[in-house]
Amino acid sequence: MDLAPYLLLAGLEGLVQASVLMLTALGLSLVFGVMRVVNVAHGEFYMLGALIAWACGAYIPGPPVLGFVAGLLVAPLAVGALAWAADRAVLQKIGYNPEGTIVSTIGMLYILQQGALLTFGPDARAVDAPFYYTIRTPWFGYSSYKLFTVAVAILLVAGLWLLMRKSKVGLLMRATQFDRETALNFGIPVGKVYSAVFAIGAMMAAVAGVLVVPNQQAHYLMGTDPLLLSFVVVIVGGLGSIPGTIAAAVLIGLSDGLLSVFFSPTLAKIVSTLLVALVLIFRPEGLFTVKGRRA
Amino acid sequence: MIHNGRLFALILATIAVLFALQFALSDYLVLAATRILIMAVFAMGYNMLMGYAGLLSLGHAMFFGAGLYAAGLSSYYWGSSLPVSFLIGILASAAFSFVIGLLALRTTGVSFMIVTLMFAQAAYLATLYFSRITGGDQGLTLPTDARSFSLLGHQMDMTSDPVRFNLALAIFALVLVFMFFVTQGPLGRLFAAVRENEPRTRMLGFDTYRVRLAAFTISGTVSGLAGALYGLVFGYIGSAFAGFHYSIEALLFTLVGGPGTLLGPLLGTTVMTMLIDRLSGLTTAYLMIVGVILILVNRWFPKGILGTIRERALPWLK
Amino acid sequence: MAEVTLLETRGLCRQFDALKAVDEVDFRLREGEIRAIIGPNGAGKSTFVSLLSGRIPPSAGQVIFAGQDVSRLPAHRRVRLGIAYTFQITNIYPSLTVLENIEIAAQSRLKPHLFGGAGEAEIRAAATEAAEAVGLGARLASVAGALAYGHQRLLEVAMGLALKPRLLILDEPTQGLSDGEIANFIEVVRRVNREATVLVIEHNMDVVLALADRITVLERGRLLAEGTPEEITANAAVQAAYLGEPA
Amino acid sequence: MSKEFFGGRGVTRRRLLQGITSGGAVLAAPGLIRGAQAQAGDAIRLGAPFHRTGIGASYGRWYERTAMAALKVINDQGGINGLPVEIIVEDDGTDPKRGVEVMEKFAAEYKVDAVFGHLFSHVVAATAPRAGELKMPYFLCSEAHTLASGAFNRYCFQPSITDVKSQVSSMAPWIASNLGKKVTLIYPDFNFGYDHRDNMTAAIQAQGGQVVADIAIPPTETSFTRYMPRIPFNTDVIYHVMVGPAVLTFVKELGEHLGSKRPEIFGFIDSLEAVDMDIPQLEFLEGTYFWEAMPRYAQADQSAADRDFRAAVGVDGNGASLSDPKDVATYAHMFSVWETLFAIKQAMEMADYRGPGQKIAMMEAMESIAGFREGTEFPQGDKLFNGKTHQAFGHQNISQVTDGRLEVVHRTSIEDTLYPDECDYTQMSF
Repeated sequence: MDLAPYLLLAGLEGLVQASVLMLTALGLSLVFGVMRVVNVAHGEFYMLGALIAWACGAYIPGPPVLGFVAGLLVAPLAVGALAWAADRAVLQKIGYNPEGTIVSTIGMLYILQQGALLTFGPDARAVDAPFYYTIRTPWFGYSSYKLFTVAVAILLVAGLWLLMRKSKVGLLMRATQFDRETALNFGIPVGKVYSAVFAIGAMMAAVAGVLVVPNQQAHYLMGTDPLLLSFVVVIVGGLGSIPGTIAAAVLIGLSDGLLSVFFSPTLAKIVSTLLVALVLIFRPEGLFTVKGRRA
Repeated sequence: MIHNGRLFALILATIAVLFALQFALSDYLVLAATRILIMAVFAMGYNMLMGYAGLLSLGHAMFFGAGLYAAGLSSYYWGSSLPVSFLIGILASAAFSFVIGLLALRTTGVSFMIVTLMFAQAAYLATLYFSRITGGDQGLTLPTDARSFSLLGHQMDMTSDPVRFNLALAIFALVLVFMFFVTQGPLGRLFAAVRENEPRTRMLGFDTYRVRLAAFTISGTVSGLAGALYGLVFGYIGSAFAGFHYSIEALLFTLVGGPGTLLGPLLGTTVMTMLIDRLSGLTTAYLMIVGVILILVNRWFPKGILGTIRERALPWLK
Repeated sequence: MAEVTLLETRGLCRQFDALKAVDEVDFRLREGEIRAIIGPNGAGKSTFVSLLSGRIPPSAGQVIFAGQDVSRLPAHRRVRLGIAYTFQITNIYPSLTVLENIEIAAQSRLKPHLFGGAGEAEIRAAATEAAEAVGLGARLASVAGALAYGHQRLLEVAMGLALKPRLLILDEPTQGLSDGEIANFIEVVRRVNREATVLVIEHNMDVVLALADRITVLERGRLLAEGTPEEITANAAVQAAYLGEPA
Repeated sequence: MSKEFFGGRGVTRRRLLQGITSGGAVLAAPGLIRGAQAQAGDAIRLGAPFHRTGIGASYGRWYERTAMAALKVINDQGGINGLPVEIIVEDDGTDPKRGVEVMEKFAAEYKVDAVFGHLFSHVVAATAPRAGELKMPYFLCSEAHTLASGAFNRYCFQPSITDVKSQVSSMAPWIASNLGKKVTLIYPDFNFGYDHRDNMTAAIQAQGGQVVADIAIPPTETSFTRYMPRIPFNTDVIYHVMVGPAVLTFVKELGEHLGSKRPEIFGFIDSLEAVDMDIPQLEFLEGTYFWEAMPRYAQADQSAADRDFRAAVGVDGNGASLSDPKDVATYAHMFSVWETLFAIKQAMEMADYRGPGQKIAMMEAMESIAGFREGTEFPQGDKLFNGKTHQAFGHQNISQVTDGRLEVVHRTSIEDTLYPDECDYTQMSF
């Protein structure tokens, strides 16, 4: 195959990956930005979203579109509620101590993973795409659903942006992010804001899971990979910075696709994880953040 | 001069009891104890950094893996004798942890956790990437002639259960005594100083970066020693041992037993290993129980079992 | 007796964005004296001593200690040369005992490197001695965080003493102490002065007048005046500065 | 939190709670103190370390069901040498370290007579040396060539499933003469995949064919589209073998990428074990070929043994669970558990085995077996057993996807699977 279609394909794949990554990473970034919590269980919320989407598809009769739409509604609500409860029951109780939260979210990771195994079983679960149409180029075929996920991801990110900028909830979140003590003094219910942020972060991951599951199968171990990649994105983009996260998601998504054209994907992954470590060591404010602003 | 005599006596007593256990325990528990001792060495290495120097790493599997691979590969490809392979494992993990420490210690707190996590992930992926050498995911089974060695004229057969147990115990005891002298002496005092108040320690004239680097290197080396020991005692090396799960095990064992206590890692490793061992026959959800314990310990006993005892009753239990 | 200059700064500057916290300060400290630095709030006193101790790097200028240019040395290296610094806000190891706190300082002097140096017994003896010098000899086994505030300040000084510095910088040491504690404190500083030069930032003029051989006045980052206590109390510019912005 | 999580599945929660409460009892149970141990001679005990959790869990579940079905048959027939047979199952988490621990538990605590049922090759590679050291007969239901290559020890046997080397070399002649001579290999980037690559490359070259591209995919991968452009246009046959939870994604993306102008496709069913073929994403597989050790779909000429086997395990004619047609079995592998149990039975009967003291006699009996006859005990078919390499060799099937079912189009002879011995375990001491 010539290089041009090769690159076109890699570019398309990169775009799809970038859009899913954008959702999961924004959830992680939001939680870190507002709460200063590194949520290691984030990938498991993504996995739960995918499994719930499968359950909706499998148990709701009718065309696959119905199951898909149901999944798109049920998964974020259920996962959001679970995350809300987890925040109240676990994170709040340890006062959001940064190291303690990491250990506790690792605990959540194991609980959610094993819970999914017990509930949904070990098999990879395939989900029908809501529509099934392959776009044919002269060289290869490409799933139209994948392009649809890109569109949905962009819509959702725009929605999050509106929520953060225009709504009262967003204002409360930004105020809390800016200064927790002052927010408390102004009578902002910081505890509730935290729970809401944790839930919204988890919902972003769950939606990403729903979107991705017609492309990849739902499986109880599927959360690890997006977690690590989201880490990469959030750190390269600057911890807690939303525009930086979006930029980094596109960069990492595209470069991962393009890099693996020329190198072994394992090598590409080694390089990208090392990149994260080195960014944190030598440029902890991220690659896209203006220096001087508190990361 | 021995600084904390009571603790030293307790350590000697623990070693004596462990030695005696092999005559009291069932066959299986002796085997289990062998594994526990090796993993406890790993946790002790981890505890050096987390408990004593106050740096929480999420990537110690890379050092365990470094020792495991350096020892195992030298035995597999060069046919080096077991003691030589063991030494190679220790030296390799010392060099590796020194280099990683040089970089990672430029960060602290959450950044340090993520940096160590990322380095470990890269190391894990490297074991897969170089699978032509490492055997990758499937790993390598060490040849049968690498299962015995002669020590001072005695033939040590690694397939014999008592030999395995006593070898593991001897190395565990050496590491424990080494740890005692490191943590209860001037170096340990410096580790406590950077843990409790790093800026103040700098203003007392110490290059705290170097102090941390010392803690990091000792920690990584001891973890690597455990990895080398595991690989040689069990005759298998594989990338699973460099995976995230093993970093978490070291953290879990230390956290349960008591970070910053000499015997905490042994206690934590014993409790968790036996718990998982008993539960796995009953339920597939034993990892879920691990998760619950992580959350509960973190909530109610952030200082672990021995740490809580030290706080309430025995301040010398360090 | 010939005057020996222990510490000197030349054109020392430190800027934070637009603010010049320390502005072209030329300063000289004689070996053996007790020098007080006073000035209204925001005069740059703390920044100035932080530049001396190396906690923050200068924007321009030099710090010369015992004839050696230390401007580029990190703080911990300056400590080893003999500049000890005690913090404005109590800065100890709260979960360790009094003895352990001081032992860390003593170790810095007696066993400066990770390997070699003095043994444990010697370190312990030195720490005990420093504790007794400030009157904490009876509280060696107490956990530092549980001490009364005044005792914590003394512990700070003991840690400084255990370093056996040539220059001891005390940043507002009497803040929050009772009158009785202050009197004791003055005694301790006088005793320290037998072996070390002392540079003290102080708001309490009674303490300044009781202790200082000479006084340096800073205002808005610049050196306003310098002289004996008598000269300074008589100085019109100093009075204006203080009246303009009462301390 | 966990309460909410399990809200919909009362059964699971109850089982979990039972597990926890009985946990205390077991911790205090005998067997932990020296001297207390299971009484030998009252039953035959077999240790079964299955992959209940971890990446092998899909297989482990069916291995366990198959083992229990075979156990029932054996005990209904009166056990082995008049002794009842017990199977003790432990989860190894598909983890090498846990695999070793479980092996030690079987050997020293349960003091079983033999251990069987490991599948994933990294777990096998870690456990095999320990089995030899603990002097525990260890029966693999894996496929890896590691055993027959001589890397293990005399205690390890693989009496039912044919190893990868044989599977591959027996496929090559048929592929080269029926599908084409320019082959692109797609395989996982670790030893299991290398076994396929090396053996296939050699075998296809021996047929006058050529490997035009070989694409190794790392096991951590979850999306595969970007590998697809590496498939050269002049490829006649794509040969794929993938394992792990992401395999379905792989097959689906392969189909999407190639469209209707696709070359011939030959895959190992490992790529689709436990996956329902009759889903829209897999329509493109129609007309492609698969290796199967045992045909998942009941064939027109189904043997009585296959019918009995399905009924006993609870699998329908489509290879799915009788109670849930969406729950598809790992049919091409799980027969090995069944057959292994009967092989053990046969060896024990030959040695008149009554307890652990006769392990060596039992293993020597196993080494003396030349093969097994097709029947209820060996439903997959006749097989030869090589006592020197401890490896069995059986018929292999090539099936074509026809109307969403796999129909066998070729069944190799056993001779096609043979290769010169690479080791002789009988020269080793026990």
